[in-house]
Amino acid sequence: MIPLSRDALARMVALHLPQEGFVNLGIGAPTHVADYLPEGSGVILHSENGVLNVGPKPAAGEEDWDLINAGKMPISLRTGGSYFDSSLSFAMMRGGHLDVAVLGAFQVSKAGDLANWTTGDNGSPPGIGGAIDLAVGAKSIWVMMDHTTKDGRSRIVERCGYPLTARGVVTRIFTNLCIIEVTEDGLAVRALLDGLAIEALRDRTEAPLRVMGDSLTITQDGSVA
Amino acid sequence: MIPLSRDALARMVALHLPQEGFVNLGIGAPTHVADYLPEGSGVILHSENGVLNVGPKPAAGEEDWDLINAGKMPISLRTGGSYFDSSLSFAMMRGGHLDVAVLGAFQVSKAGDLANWTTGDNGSPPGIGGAIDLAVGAKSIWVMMDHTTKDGRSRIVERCGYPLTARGVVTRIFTNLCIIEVTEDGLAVRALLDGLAIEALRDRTEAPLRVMGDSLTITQDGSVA
Amino acid sequence: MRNVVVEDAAAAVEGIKDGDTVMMGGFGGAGLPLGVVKAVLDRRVRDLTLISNNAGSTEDDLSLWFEARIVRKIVCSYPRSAKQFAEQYRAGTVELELVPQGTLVERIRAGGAGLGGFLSPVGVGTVFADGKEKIVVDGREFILELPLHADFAFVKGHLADTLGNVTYNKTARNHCAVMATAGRTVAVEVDRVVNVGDLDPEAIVTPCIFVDRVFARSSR
Amino acid sequence: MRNVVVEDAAAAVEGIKDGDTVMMGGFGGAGLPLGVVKAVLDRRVRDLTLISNNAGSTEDDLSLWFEARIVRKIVCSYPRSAKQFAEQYRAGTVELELVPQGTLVERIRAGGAGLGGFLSPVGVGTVFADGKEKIVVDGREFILELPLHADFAFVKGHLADTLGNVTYNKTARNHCAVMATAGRTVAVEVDRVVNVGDLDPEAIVTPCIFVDRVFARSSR
Repeated sequence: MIPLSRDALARMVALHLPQEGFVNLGIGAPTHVADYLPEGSGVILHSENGVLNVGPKPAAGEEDWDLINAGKMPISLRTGGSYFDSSLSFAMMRGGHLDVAVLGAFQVSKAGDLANWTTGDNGSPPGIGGAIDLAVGAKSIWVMMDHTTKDGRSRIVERCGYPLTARGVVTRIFTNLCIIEVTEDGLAVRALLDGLAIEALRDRTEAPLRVMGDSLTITQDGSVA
Repeated sequence: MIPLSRDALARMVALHLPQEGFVNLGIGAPTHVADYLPEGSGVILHSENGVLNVGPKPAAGEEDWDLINAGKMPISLRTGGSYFDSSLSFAMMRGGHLDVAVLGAFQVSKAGDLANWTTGDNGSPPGIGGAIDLAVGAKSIWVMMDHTTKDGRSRIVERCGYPLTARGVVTRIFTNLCIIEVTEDGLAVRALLDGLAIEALRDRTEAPLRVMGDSLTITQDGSVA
Repeated sequence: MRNVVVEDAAAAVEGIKDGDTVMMGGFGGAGLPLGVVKAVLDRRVRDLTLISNNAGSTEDDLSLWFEARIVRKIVCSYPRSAKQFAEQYRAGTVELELVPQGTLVERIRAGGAGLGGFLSPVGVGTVFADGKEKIVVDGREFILELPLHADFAFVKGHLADTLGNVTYNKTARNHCAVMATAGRTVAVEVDRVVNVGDLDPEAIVTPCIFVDRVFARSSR
Repeated sequence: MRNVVVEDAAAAVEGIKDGDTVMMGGFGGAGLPLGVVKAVLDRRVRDLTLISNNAGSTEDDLSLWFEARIVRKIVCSYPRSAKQFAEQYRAGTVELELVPQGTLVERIRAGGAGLGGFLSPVGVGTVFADGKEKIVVDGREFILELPLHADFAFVKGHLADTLGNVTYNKTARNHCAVMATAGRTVAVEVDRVVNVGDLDPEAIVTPCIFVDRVFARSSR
């Protein structure tokens, strides 16, 4: 069993986004989901620094440093896009106007608590940015992350050890091994990587997992069937 | 002694507005102040429904009912004007960005309390509009009104009998008889209508009045010297 | 691609029901979606809570709603010169919550922006403070004002593209831009529907994320 | 007629003094008034409180202020990738007030709009709630967040007319539009100063009432 590549994970998330939904992809790894949106998905991407209908990265040499995303990377604007100030941008986020936010995380708890802004260690200055506004405000919070840390510890935990971003907000977790729904009855595996036994997944997961009756299989390219 | 006409009163107020100041003229009588702004005053008029740099009333037949002032009367826009939504408009008002608001009033107390939204009588529905936001927010609140009611009672009172708009906000009162400054030591007459004795003014004024050392004389056309 | 254009005012008010809370844009006639006024009347709903700066006048406007007695309560800053409303107000058949205009706008904005309320200096020491929580910050007293939400927000725009991006015309922008953020369903009556790409991205006032339905005002 | 155009960045920062609170627009480099960054350095002021989304990077930006040690405290949402700031943070020579970005913007807006604060759902149950008043409305807990004001707000616009009306360029609008409402003195660095009448009244983002000084960015 080979865990999903970053690209396949991004593709798996992209295939799940609601048709014509308003979506924020945070910063870092989740922004690559944009590269895998199916033709005609109609998904409209928001970036917190004040732009709706984010388009692809411009060609080298075509960058406009007044046109960037929340990760401070150059972007383009799709036809029908708009610019606005941060106050209106965060009204969209905090006010529940986004359908989905896809965020990275250090840890997610079985109750859907999210820890994604600091590991609390060392003397580096912390940064919170807009992650917390998204976590509190978007209608659905999806987390996209590796299932375990580099040294093999579960990121899906009984209780977050790292400082929280928000309590009980995560609704779905996409990892390089599975898709998990956060339900009132705890965590439920909706899809599992082809070749991975549920017991092997449980071995890598601190929080208890149940399997949904109609659970699906994830193939190596991030497709789910 | 003939009290100032409405036009002369409006002219007197206009002559006092600060050069290049940002001014709101409320609704009703104070809006006529706009007709008497001296050439080159540079005063920029704000109207609470979302416009800065209000120009004169358009010619008959030229009215645009999407371009009105807070009194719902057709206006024009001067070059350099701008439109904005009510939220930004009231941020200007409440946030202390206007230099002067000129408001009508039923009563002003010796402490600068303002009563200008309802006489509290009868069964008519009350209306408050934006008067209260101006009264709380503008840097200087000037009142422009007849000195007495139609039946001769003073509008400048010990204590407002009508429901208050705001406490202690009025800084200057322009009436058809005088100009009064509201100071920490009470009301001080800054200018008096030509031919009117101070004792005659006191007879028409419930609140105590002192006279400023360098008090001026108002002529029939609203000039002050 | 997303397309929120609906055929007419009737389609724009689809789903409105007895007891709903409805925001109506406009300051006087500017910004009032008049097609919506009539379409709501046609739906024969009752007991609406109306959030609007005005209560109509004597003309072909929100006064029709009071004449038809479909409003149970109005949240409003300036319900003056409103003959039909005044009659019902005197008869005690409609409830009025009078709110200073800036506070009204800000409460709507708070609703749209997901805030739990705000501290206002407006109304301190007046009847507008009655029954509200007072909070002192740095020795200054403020009133805690709470957000307003609505089942429907209906506003009048100038142009809209088919995605739902909206511009306004002159002072008709007024309360419309804020109300468009605060309705569970937001419908915009416009002068003209244009193609995606026809609006300047810098000049769009209401981005399409807030807008559920758009229709062109009938020229009749 | 009003004319707020000043010659250069040095004139735009005139009057700034030790201990002042300064808002700096920008999200990364977009919206950062770079001429102002350098002009403030030239004034040799100290002990500034800086309100800004970022703390510079390793480039020619706010990191210069940390290198020159003129900032006593920064109120900021994302002071990451900021080498000079990080060094001083570790050395304990600069104070950090970390504020979620939406809360930062809203606190600045509250300052400009004359509000005493607002109730935010953001940060409830986290360290961002520590030491703040909690207020429950309709059974939901909120944090009372207080307004931010500044002696100076410096932002980067695209075009300004001589009256002081301002437009922005693309995502460089970000925090600039709100900061321009919240400084006692507001100065705007723009790409170009235009004549009164050259800006579309519908597309002006910051009306001139908020703006005290405007200057054109030097092309050097």
